[in-house]
Amino acid sequence: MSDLSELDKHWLVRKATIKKLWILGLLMLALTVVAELRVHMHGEFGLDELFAFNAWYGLGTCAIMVVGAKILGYVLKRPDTYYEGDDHDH
Amino acid sequence: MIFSHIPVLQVIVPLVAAPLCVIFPFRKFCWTVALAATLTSLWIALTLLITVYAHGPITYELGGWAAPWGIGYRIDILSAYMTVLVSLISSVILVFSPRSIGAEISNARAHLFYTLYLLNLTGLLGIAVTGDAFNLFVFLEISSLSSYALIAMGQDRRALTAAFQYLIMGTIGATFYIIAVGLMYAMTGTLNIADLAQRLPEVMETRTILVALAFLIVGIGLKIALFPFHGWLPNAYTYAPSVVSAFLAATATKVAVYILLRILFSVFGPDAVAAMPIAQPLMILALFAMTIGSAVAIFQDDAKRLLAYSSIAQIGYIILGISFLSVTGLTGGILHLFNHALMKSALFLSLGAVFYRIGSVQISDMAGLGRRMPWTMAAFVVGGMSLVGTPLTVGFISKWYLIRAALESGWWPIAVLVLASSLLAMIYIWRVVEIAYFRGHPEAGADIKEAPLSMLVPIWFLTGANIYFGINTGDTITAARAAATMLLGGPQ
Amino acid sequence: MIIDAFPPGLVLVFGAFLLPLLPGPVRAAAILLLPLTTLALIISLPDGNLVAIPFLDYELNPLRSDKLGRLFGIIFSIMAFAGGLFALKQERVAELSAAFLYAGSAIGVAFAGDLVTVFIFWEMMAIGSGIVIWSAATPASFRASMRYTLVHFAGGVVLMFGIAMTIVDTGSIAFEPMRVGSIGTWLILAGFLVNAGAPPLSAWLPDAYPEASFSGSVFLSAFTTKTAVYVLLRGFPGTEILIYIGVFMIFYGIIYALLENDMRRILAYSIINQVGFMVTGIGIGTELALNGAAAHAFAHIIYKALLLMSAGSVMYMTGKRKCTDLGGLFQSMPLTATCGIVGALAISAFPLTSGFVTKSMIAQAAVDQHMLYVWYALAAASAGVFLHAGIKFPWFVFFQKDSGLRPDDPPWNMRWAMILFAGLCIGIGVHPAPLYALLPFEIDYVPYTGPHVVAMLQLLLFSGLAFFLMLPLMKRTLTLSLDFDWFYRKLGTVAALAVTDKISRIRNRAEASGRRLLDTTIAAATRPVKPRGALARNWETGSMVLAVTVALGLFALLFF
Amino acid sequence: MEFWTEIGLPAFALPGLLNYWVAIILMMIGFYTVMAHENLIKKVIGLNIFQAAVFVLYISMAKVDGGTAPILGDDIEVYSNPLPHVLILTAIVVGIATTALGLALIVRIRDAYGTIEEEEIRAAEQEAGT
Repeated sequence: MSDLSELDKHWLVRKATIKKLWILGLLMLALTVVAELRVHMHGEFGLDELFAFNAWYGLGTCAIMVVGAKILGYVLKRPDTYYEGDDHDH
Repeated sequence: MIFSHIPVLQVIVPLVAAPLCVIFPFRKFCWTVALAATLTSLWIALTLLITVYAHGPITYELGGWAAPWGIGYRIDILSAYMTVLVSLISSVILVFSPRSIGAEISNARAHLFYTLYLLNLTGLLGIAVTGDAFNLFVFLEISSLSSYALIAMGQDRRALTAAFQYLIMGTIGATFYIIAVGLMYAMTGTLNIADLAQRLPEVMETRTILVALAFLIVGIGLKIALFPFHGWLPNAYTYAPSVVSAFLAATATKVAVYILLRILFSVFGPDAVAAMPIAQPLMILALFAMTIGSAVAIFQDDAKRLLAYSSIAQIGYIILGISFLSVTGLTGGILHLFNHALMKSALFLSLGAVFYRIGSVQISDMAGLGRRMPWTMAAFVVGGMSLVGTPLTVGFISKWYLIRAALESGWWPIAVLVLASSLLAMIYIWRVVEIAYFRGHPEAGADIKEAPLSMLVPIWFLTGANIYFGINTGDTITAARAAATMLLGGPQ
Repeated sequence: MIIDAFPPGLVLVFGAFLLPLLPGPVRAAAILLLPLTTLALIISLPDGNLVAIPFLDYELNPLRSDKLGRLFGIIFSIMAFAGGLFALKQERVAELSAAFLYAGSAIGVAFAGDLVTVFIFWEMMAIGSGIVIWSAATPASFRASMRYTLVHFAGGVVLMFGIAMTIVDTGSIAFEPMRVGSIGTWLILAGFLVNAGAPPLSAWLPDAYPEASFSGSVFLSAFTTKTAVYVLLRGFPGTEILIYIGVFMIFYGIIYALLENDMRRILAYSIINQVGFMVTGIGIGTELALNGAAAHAFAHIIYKALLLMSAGSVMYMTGKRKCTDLGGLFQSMPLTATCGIVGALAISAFPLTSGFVTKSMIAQAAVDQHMLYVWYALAAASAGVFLHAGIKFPWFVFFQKDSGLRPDDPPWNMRWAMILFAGLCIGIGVHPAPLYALLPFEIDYVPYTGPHVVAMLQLLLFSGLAFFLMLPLMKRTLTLSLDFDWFYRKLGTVAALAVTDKISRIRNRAEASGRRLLDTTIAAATRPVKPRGALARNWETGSMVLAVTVALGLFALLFF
Repeated sequence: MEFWTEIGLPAFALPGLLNYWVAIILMMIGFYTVMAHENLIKKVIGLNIFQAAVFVLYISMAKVDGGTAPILGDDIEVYSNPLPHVLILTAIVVGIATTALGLALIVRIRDAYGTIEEEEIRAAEQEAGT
């Protein structure tokens, strides 16, 4: 990959594009939060009335899920050849 | 008029045909005679069934002697059902037989095979139609003796020891039966089943009758091959010629069950049976038979032996149905009697075709047969599915009734056992299917051809019956329920 | 016997047996026309019980036509069509035959008016789907199909038993809403849940589906779990325990999908996750929730098939299936990548896709019922879906690193199948009214409100942020994750493998002694029935006679 | 009967039940022979004894106190029940058939195995099996 010069790469994966994509993405994130100032969010349960609830809730739960999966992975992961060879006679 | 003598003709036709085969020992001729005789029997049986349906039970006095002195034949719905079953299966098997016999029995003995086959048929039909307890013994021995000889015709030398063992056990069973008949005669002075039924209640409590009952159950249990009296069966079915295995598995044990039904319900009567500890021990033995038979079958390497053990399990189902002593249970038992005959004959005949082509029924030798003999193996699969109790096959219908009977009696653990042993059946059928379809090199056995049409047609006739009666359930259920109601003392 | 209409499912079932007999071009036409005929038949069905067949002591109603059944019938036949189109070039006719048998049986279940018919088609589905897996013709697919079939037959036995008990209890075989209470209904519920992929018997799904061929898994994703959703909708609406089961399934699916490396196993776990949403909706049980579950099943079939089609295309063109081997494919497979992304957006319920207009009904129902924790769970789960399927799948397959692979887009039939379904995903999302009209209950739900759109965008985009921030944590490894199938795949047969685990030694010791115990128990239990065992060997005549004598004595004693 | 009372045993109706005792004892002997002997011919003999016991049982039942043989005659008033006799004639025929078949099988077993001892046959089978 690194021996490919930037210009040989597909335009979408050039470093410059990626940088632009990040900026664009972050702008969109900001936009959704800002939109909340204009749209009245009526919560049902209290907690969800907090500002930008969905934003930090989404970010937070995702982080928890990724970390949780990672921890479970220590227990549950096996080489993907785990089942090979010993279940041939069922 | 000949029509009025139809009940006795049911027995006479095959009986007279049998010696013809000894006198004119020509293979083709014997086969023709035998086929004509069985087809006539089938026609008679169907006529009887229709007549019984329309006009109720038929009684016939042999030689015009009235019942208590002479031998009376009595055909009710159950007897008619049995005669149809036996003659139907035997006709189909005879159609199948010529090539199989040609391959498995030497030319010099072929005519004897047909003689014995007809005698066996005589005995089985006789048991079904007779109304006399002692006469029943005679027919039982006719069928048993001929089946010992039939089994001994197997190619393997173990067929001889199997036949001998069966001879010993069968004779003990039959002798037990006459001991019991003698004891009952001593107490009641009659051998006629209808008269016995009337006179027994008075003496029911005597020890003589109780002992007679014990002899009866054990004696008939031996003939049925009910666990733990089944020891003779696996070898007998394994080493007998293919055609014989199919015939015996489909009919002989079924007729023995018929005897049990007759004795328990027609002679002793449902009330007496319910009052005695008969049903419970039978049920326990049946449950053992179901589970152990199936479990042993799983580990067999010989496909015929596998089916033999499966028969022991299936007999367990039939007896289980009977042991509920309810209309539903009995209907299930009688249905399974019929249905099991259909599946086992189909299965054994397809193994017969396999043996005809590859000279072995070891499961390991059947690798790749799914490709080489697609029709034969497809029939085996359908028969196997029926055995497992897949919907749209007959097996489902009878299991349904058995489970319903168990639930109606409030014994749901028994229903669980019925299902669990169906799973065992799935495993042992699967073993054959797996090897026949999924094992073996695609090129292996390229020279093996599909079985000839003369074998495939009867096999598929039976297989088709497995499906037909699994979908169109009306007729068999009506007949079975009518028989069950009658046995339980309902209107005849 | 009354037959007022032809059962539409049987078109495909009979067609399945016809396909192998047809020559190539005619077969291709039949593959496309049979599902369309079925669809036309279904749309033309009037309401009511249209077929009555006497069976045993009852009357079978194999064709009960109403809105709910028709909804599932329609989507199943559309799916059969698209799947057929996608698999048009599949060389193994057995797979297509089996798939049609499978689809036809699923439609049969959707129109079954009685429990016996349900059971019959249920088992036919198990057979059909088992053959679909098996016809991938690899050793792994063969073993997987064996395990799959066994699990389903076991589930079938449970179902059958429950049905039998319920019929004996109620005296009726009609398939109507039930209340769990008797053993029979519990068993029916359990039998249904096995097919829904509910825990603990869920592992069959990720175990078996990814082993099917590139086209086989497309079919598999659609029918089994969705018929389970259908029967739960019909039989157990508002059963509270389903809420908990559903929520569990949602998170189970997410976590395992996050751990997974095989692209089709990711999607398989995500099926369980999505079915979890539906099961939760059924558990909530209000009209809105049930509508939501039904609509979500409809939408799910389309986008999940789309996702598996794009995965299948990748596999068909590259022969690879692990994320670690893939990446950068968007450059040479733009259409596949685009369609995959559309499917991924739909499954994540982005506004303007089908997922958005269906899944939100379930969440709204939870709000209406004031089920706080359920709602929180569903919200977190929506974020999680985007995480594990919405981004993870397209990212690792089409972007990520450059794997150096430059395959073309797949042949025309596969492309068009994907385009059709991608179009449906967006079409339903933009214009949900036709789908809403098909739903079982009257509906006045408006998905596109300002707050809803903003909330969903926030939730999804920020979980996207979480994904890219935590990317290092999600580096793919050549691993699989243990699941419940370990118990029937490994326990008792496990060899002393060198495992990466730090506690392997202790575990091995425990495993060994556990194994020894298990082995001796099994050996002791089966010894009597094995060939030389007491119950299976040839008995001597003498001992048989002895047994007879003893039995005679016992019976005589018993009678005295 | 006086003999038994003289030696101090209760006068159970020995003549009446004697036949039944004989039947039972024969039955036991027959059974034991089938069970205990490895020799196939002895097994058949045991079976024969067992069946003979049944014959005795039937004939005993037919006996009517003071009756003669069941022959029609002017001076015969009381005669035994003829039916069991007839039945037993049939049963004897069946028994003979069974014996004949059993012996025939034994002849062929000897041809095939070279022995008629069950244990040796079993051993021969096991050898062939392994």
